[in-house]
Amino acid sequence: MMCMAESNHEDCFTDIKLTEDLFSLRDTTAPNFVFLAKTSWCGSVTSKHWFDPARMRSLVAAQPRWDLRVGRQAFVACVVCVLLAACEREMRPFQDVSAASARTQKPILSPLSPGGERPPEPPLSPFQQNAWGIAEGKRLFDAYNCSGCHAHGGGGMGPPLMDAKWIYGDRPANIFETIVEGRPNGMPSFRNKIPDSQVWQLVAYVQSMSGQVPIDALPSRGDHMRYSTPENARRAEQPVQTGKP
Amino acid sequence: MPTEGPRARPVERLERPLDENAETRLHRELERTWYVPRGVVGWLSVVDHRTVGKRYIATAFGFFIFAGILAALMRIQLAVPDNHFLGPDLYNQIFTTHGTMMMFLFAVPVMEALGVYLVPLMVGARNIAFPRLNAYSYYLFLFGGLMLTTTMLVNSAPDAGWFSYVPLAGPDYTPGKRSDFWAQMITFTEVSALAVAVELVATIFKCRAPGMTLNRLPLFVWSMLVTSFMVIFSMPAVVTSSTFLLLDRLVGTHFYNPAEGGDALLWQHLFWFFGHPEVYIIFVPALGIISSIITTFTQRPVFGYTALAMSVVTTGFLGFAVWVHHMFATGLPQLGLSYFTAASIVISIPTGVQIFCWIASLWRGRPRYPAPMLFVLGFFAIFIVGGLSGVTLASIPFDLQVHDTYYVVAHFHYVLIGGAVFPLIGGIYYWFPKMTGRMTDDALGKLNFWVLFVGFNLTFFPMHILGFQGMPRRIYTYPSEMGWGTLNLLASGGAVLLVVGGVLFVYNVVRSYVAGEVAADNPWNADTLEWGTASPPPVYNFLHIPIVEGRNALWDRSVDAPVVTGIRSDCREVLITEVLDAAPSNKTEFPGPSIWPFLASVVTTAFFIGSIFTPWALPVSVIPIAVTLIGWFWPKSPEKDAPGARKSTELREARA
Amino acid sequence: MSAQRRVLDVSMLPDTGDFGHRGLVWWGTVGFMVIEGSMFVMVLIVYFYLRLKVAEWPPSLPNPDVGVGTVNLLLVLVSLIPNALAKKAAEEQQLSRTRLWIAVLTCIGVANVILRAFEYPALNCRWDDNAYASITWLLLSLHTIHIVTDVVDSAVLVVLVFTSPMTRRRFIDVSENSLYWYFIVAWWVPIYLVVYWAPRWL
Amino acid sequence: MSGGARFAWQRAVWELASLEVASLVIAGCSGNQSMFNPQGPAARSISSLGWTLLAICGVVYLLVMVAFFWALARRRLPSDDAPETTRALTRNVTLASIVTVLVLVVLSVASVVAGRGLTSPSGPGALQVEVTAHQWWWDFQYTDVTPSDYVTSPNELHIPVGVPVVLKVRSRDVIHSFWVPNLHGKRDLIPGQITHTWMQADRPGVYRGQCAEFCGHQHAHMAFVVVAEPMDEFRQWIAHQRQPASEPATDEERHGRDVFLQSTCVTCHTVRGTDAGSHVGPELTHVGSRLTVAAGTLPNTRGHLSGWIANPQAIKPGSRMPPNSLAAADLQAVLTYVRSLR
Repeated sequence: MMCMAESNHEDCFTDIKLTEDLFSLRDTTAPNFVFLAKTSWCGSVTSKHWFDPARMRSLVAAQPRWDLRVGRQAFVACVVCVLLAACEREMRPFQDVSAASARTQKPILSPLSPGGERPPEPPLSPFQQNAWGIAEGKRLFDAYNCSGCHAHGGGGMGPPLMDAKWIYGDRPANIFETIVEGRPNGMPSFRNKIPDSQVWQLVAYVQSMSGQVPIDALPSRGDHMRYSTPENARRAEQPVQTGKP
Repeated sequence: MPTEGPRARPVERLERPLDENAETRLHRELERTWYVPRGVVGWLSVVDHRTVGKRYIATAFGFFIFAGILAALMRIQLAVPDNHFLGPDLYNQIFTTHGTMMMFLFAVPVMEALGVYLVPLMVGARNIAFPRLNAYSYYLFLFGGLMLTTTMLVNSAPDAGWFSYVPLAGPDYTPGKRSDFWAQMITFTEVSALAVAVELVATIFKCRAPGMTLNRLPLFVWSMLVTSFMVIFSMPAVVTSSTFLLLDRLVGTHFYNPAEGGDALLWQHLFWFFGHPEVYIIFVPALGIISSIITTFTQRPVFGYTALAMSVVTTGFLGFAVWVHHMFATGLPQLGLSYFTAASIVISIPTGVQIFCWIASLWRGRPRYPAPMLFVLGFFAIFIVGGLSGVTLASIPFDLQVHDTYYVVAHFHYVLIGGAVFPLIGGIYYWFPKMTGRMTDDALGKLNFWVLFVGFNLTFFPMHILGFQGMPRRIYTYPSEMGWGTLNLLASGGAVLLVVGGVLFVYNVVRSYVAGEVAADNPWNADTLEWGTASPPPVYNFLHIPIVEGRNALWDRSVDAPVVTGIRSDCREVLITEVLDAAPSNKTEFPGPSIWPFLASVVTTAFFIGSIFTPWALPVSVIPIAVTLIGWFWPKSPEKDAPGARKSTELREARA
Repeated sequence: MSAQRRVLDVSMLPDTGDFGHRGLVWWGTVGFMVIEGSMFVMVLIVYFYLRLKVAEWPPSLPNPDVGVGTVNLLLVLVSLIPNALAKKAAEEQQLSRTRLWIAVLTCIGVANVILRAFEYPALNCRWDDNAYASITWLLLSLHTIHIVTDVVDSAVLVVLVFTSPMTRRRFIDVSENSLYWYFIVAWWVPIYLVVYWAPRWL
Repeated sequence: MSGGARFAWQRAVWELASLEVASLVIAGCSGNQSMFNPQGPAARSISSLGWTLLAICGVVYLLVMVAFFWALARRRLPSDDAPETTRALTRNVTLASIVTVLVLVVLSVASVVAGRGLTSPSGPGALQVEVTAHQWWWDFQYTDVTPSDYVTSPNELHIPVGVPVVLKVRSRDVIHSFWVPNLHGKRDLIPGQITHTWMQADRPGVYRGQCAEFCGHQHAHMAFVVVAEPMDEFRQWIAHQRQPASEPATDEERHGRDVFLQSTCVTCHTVRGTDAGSHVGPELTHVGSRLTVAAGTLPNTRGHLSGWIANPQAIKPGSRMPPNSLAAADLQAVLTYVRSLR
């Protein structure tokens, strides 16, 4: 909480990092038991690439001698069980929600040139690998009637969100800005209408619609009329930058 | 059989018993034949029912301790109002894992494990039927349990309750993989439980010693038989429902989605159609333990054998007719509900009959009170409370108030701990000499009983009143104004005693295992066959397959008890008898140790866990699974039963 | 101890198990048949339970095409003949006839599996369309799993009966395998009716 | 024999226990959410049924225990193994079983009789309230001929005294269970289903209700209050609730309203009479007049309210209400404004 207060006047990126840091600091705000459990088991799991869909697919595709495969499956299964079961995906970071939204100022984003050069290391949104955050984003996407224009990501009055095309950039920071600032041709600004924590959840969900998050964090079908293939059953799209709306 | 001509019949005759040397030679050869392999690979290849059974029991108690620790954490959290020791997220994971583990990884498996160890000995067989399947089911159980334990440790344990009601446990409201781990844990444990059930039924029906007709079956075996049938008929329901859940979450099917023609109540019907028999699957074996212990420590045949056996069977049937009494508050049609009230009340009649029969046995007998007996007597004091509160729960109006309150928590802990865990611990104290060849410390055992007894009632009796005061289940905290603090504190205090009792039990068992006094073959002068062999039993269980002459096999046997002869001792040949009269029918050879069941279980585990994350796990693991199974069932070099093979039998030994 | 004691000499009993309910294997087979049978019953009950939840059936989806399924049904029924013959031959321990019929049975089984692959498109729905589609796919797949399992089992037996020295034990295995195939055929009839005709009749 | 002695001792222990038990039972029958403190006809018939059941079961238990300890402690006779002893025992066991059956019949009859007292007396005239459960709060809607006259009162159900109120219950997300122990038993709210239950309060008062089916993170904090009041007061309350929100009177209230309308509050909440018209969260038109905030979790005081608005996650971790980081002055103004919404 304290450090967030100071962060109020930082710019967006440092704030994102700060939020990430909070993820690892979270345990200090969490009950002791969690602290023990998490630090002993997942304290080190901060690498953002501990799960790589491509590797999983290649593994599934590979057909070496059966015994090798059995052995490797068993091994991978155990690793998968321990790591994938893990931390980042299964957190319920309620306190980070407070943290991420403890900021009244508008994020100052790098001036965005569609399809242009990209900063060296793309920032990661707080909830990008967090199944709960993504699911919250999905809930808010309906609650705040984003579907009114984007029709569950299929596109209507607004552009589709589940395809490969990114008009204003596919990086979390871009999506964040799109939501907070709005865009020409109809995307309204939600500044001061949606708290930043929830914007980040929406960002994570928007990413998940075209498979830009770990497959095991993807949402599945909702308890409502089926409108399209559930997120976790879609093919992951390779982002394509297009300037034109 | 057309080509076999008239069936060969066993020959009864008089002959001189084997002399010392012949007995020794027979013993040596049987030990060579039924060897338990050594070394790492050997250790994983064991198929012998005593070893597997002991591992099964130990593993189940391991999960019991883990889930007990979780319970202690819950009691700390609830000890005072507005406690911040555990957050809601962690508390939900903990109570879910506690319930799941106790039901699926302790209660059911430990009872079946006891059956795996005892039933073959009690019916006079040399191993359990389908021994390799037995090893396989143990490893599946172990891996499934380890999976759930791991998820608890990495903060991704299921958090939707041990009953995993949809839609809360469904794809929309439990993001991540928590519910999927729960559902797959079900698959693991059910597959293994079903396999063991089939083995037990086959063993009880076809591997009994000659003379052990069905109406001479020990009551423990009766209850294991009923339990196995209940497992066979109830568990498919929960496998089905958890498969639906997994499919809903992984590939977006709509079984539980009302908006697309699915139904949320469907889950409750399927789950409770399993879930209520489940309670009896846990309770019925305990009835068998109680009958055995009472028979032994009153030194009289139990009173009303037929009544006891028949009421166990009746309970088994009625157990399937009452599931909806878990759903009285869902607004189902009134008429149907009243039927389930009737059924739920009727089911208490056979239990009542059993209790009266046992009281009659105690009345008639000459009771002795070592630790095992104390636990059984504690069962009476505790279980009857739970049974009666169960009767009150069957009344719809009353249930509408106490349903999902702490009254129910109190009720089923009285039923399950009083009805199953106390007899079970008693049973462990009772059979410990047979399993390990060492006595437990009886004084410590008695202390253990009193600590557990007091601690239990202190913990769970106040919960009845908390229920009346309106405290709902599964809340991670409660405001102090509700006035629930005192009783919760009392309950948490009792929990401390329960922990102490648990520690005493473990200490007693471990200490007796390493340093207990050596046990005689039949230290309690009990009546069932397992006490008729050495403690611990030799690898082949019985030197000569006995011929049973009465209901209380050891008490009723004549001076020179007749035995079976003519069973080959140079291969794992066993006698197969008829279902009803246990008349010798034929002989068959049991498979020996093999690593394949272990490999198969590893591959299956990889498949189950993989399918939590991707549907591709199925096509990928089909081939390895097929390979391991083929390797498992591939016949070994068949010279044993090829014509002209050397036939060395006890008969030849005798003639030698 | 006294000079003489009563013994029961079982040395002349058949010593490699026995056919049918006298043997032990039969009980294992039947045990798992009961388990899988009750699973089928569960799923069928769920099918009708879900039917009661909606007005039209199938809900806003075309009926499945009966063509392939019916062919498969006929083929399965035909397979009863080699199955019966294989069982009989095995129980009479007739090596050559056993070899012949178990081989024929396996071939038909393979054909069943191949046909099954064409039944899925004939369902005219995707498993995630709605509850009807889900339960239909599940019914079909559940039965497919059983067919595949037993075909693999038969194939292994074929290899055994042609290669390894034939013992009474092998004949028992063949007979149990035929028993299991009866079970699979018996279940395909109701499942076929439910999958293909219930949408038309209900 | 020593066994007997030891059991005399055990019996003493047990009697002590049962004494303590009795006192606890008595303690159990007061308390603000107790089923044995009935305030309406339904709850009363259940409570008297409850006493009957407990009494009968208690007696049965004592009888069985007496027989049990007698069987343990009695002197052993040589005649015990005689066949006529066995015959006598058989007779007694049969007798006991028959008695069991009779007792169970009595229990069933009692239960059925009590059950008849629970059938809903809903006439056409009966007041009907629509109950909608959300994770983790309750919405009570009073429908009317003209939709503009609908009244929604989150987490606070007002009912007139002495008349049955029909509740039309549904869930918006997962399964919840509607339960006011002082008035009636539970009714599950199952998504995809609409069912009816009813309640009636005999005397004015405030009764606490709570969700009884596990529904996720904040199942523990999903409570509500039932305010039973005389018919005319109830009518006044409805009439008042129909009014749009009161206009801000002071400058601070005006400032508070402006902050409210420009901040994130309006994304979820409705204040009738202003631009705030979203139905994601509870309606706030008359929030100032309610007894509790955060679904029966906290009394509705300025302090609690400010804590709740500033950081709800500290009070109900996982609840849907996001934290607000308003500047201190703005927060105070919003508080003043919200509390003025009476």
